[in-house]
Amino acid sequence: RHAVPSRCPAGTNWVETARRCCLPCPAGTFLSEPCTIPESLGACSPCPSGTFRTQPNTFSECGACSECDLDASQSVLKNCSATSNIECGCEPGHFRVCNNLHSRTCSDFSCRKCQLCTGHLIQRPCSEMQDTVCDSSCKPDFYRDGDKCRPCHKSTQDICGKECQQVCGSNNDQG
Amino acid sequence: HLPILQWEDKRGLAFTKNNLSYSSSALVIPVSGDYYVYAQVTFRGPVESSHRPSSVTEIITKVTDSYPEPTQLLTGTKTLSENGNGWFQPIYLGAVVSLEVGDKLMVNVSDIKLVDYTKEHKTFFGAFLL
Amino acid sequence: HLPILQWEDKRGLAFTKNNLSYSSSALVIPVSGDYYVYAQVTFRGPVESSHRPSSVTEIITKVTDSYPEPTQLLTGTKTLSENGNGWFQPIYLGAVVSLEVGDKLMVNVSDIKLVDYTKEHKTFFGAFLL
Amino acid sequence: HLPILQWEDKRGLAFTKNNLSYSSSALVIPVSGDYYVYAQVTFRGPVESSHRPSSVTEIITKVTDSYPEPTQLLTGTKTLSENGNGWFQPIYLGAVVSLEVGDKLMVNVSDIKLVDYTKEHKTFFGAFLL
Repeated sequence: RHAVPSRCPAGTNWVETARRCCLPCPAGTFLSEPCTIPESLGACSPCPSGTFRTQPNTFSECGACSECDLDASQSVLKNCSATSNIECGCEPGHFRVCNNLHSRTCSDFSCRKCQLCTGHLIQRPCSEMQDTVCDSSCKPDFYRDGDKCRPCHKSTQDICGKECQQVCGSNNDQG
Repeated sequence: HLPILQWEDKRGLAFTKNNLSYSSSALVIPVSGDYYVYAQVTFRGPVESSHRPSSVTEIITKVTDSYPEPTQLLTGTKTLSENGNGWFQPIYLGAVVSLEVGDKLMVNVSDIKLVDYTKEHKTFFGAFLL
Repeated sequence: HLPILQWEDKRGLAFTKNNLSYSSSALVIPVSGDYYVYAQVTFRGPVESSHRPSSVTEIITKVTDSYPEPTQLLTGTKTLSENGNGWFQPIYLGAVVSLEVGDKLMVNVSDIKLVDYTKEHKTFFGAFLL
Repeated sequence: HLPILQWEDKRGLAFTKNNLSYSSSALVIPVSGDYYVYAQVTFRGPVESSHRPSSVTEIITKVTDSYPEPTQLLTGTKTLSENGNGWFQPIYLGAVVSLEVGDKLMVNVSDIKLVDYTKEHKTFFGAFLL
């Protein structure tokens, strides 16, 4: 059994292929050739495009960048670089629905269309993380019809009930 | 025929070993024998433009130079009942198959627009010789 | 006990070849060791009748001559939520199990009428020695 | 980070022994090489409360002592559409990954309260060296 030595000296990592402890390569690179002298630096090569390493490491390759789900209204907030994975958000007019409610980062999410408060006042506009919150009251020149707000200009004499009269009545007289 | 998935074969977790090679969206079998072949496809939708399909299907197929028609090796097919907006659905397949040198393995899907290609750990494909 | 699936072991790949023999609906283990055992069953719902089961279950079981009770090795069980009539649902299972020569492996299902036997790439069963 | 599943490694087959050791909820890799890693988690919904999560997720992750961030190797994530109360849903994952001696493998889940621990043939985790 190839046991891993319990402790490489601080700041060095065990490299199985060379069976010795080597200094880690900086973030954004990977260990392309192990060190030849124990506790020294091997050959470090930059992460090829489309890959990254956020931390110093003795890995033999870099991790693959994720991609943003452009077909599902995601947008690129920050491109993948040699030292950091891509960051995705939602296109304007969309907000995030986290797929894992228990994960603090909400890195796994889908984008859903913000609701439009047609005729209603907006209590809180749509943001990256939350849907629009519509106010229950109607906008000026809109009258309440059940839970909906309807525009005055579309109201005609015969369908303009009490509520409509109160809001649009004065406008209709002037019209 | 159903659309064929393309695969990343170099970066990240992807790798081709013991000279199993990958070319024009197919794994190419280097030596005849029994292989355990597997693939997972994560489907997700609805994509704004497309309607919600009634089902999703993943098929691992084999193409042999000496035989014109592709052979369906493994099929995973599932009806969808998610009604609301965002849905996602993984399908995993794996089995032992006897393959000849030069055989090509591919993954076909019912609708390529519904495949979640964004993360290598959600959709993957591989094989190993027993 | 749940009904046991019968398997076609001659044609195609409905069943793995590598010196595992098959008799009276069971895979018979030829030599003791750790095996990766796997099976997929595709269940599908009858189109006409509205009767839709609330769930489907697949169990890979082991029977040992020296022990009267079958042992449940792997279980896949899923509730159904498809409301329409035609539905289909694959369940895949696979894991490493320690087996003795002569042990028999079988696949039990919750309702044999719901198993899609039509295509061997949709419902399959096999094992290989590590 | 998502909660990590603990595993019963003494009794039964919840976990395979083939010289893989298990400590503090992780499989420890004894020798470098390519492994087929697999896990199934059966999620099931509480009957009483109507709270039903919109989805369930299972992730097999790798932790390397010398690197501060875990690597997600395999992910199975599915939305739920069962409307009744009692629901259950298995997610199976398996693939070949290159691992180094000392690497640790773990299974993370979206909500540990929804994992069906009752039977080891419903929720299991293992790996074998190719």
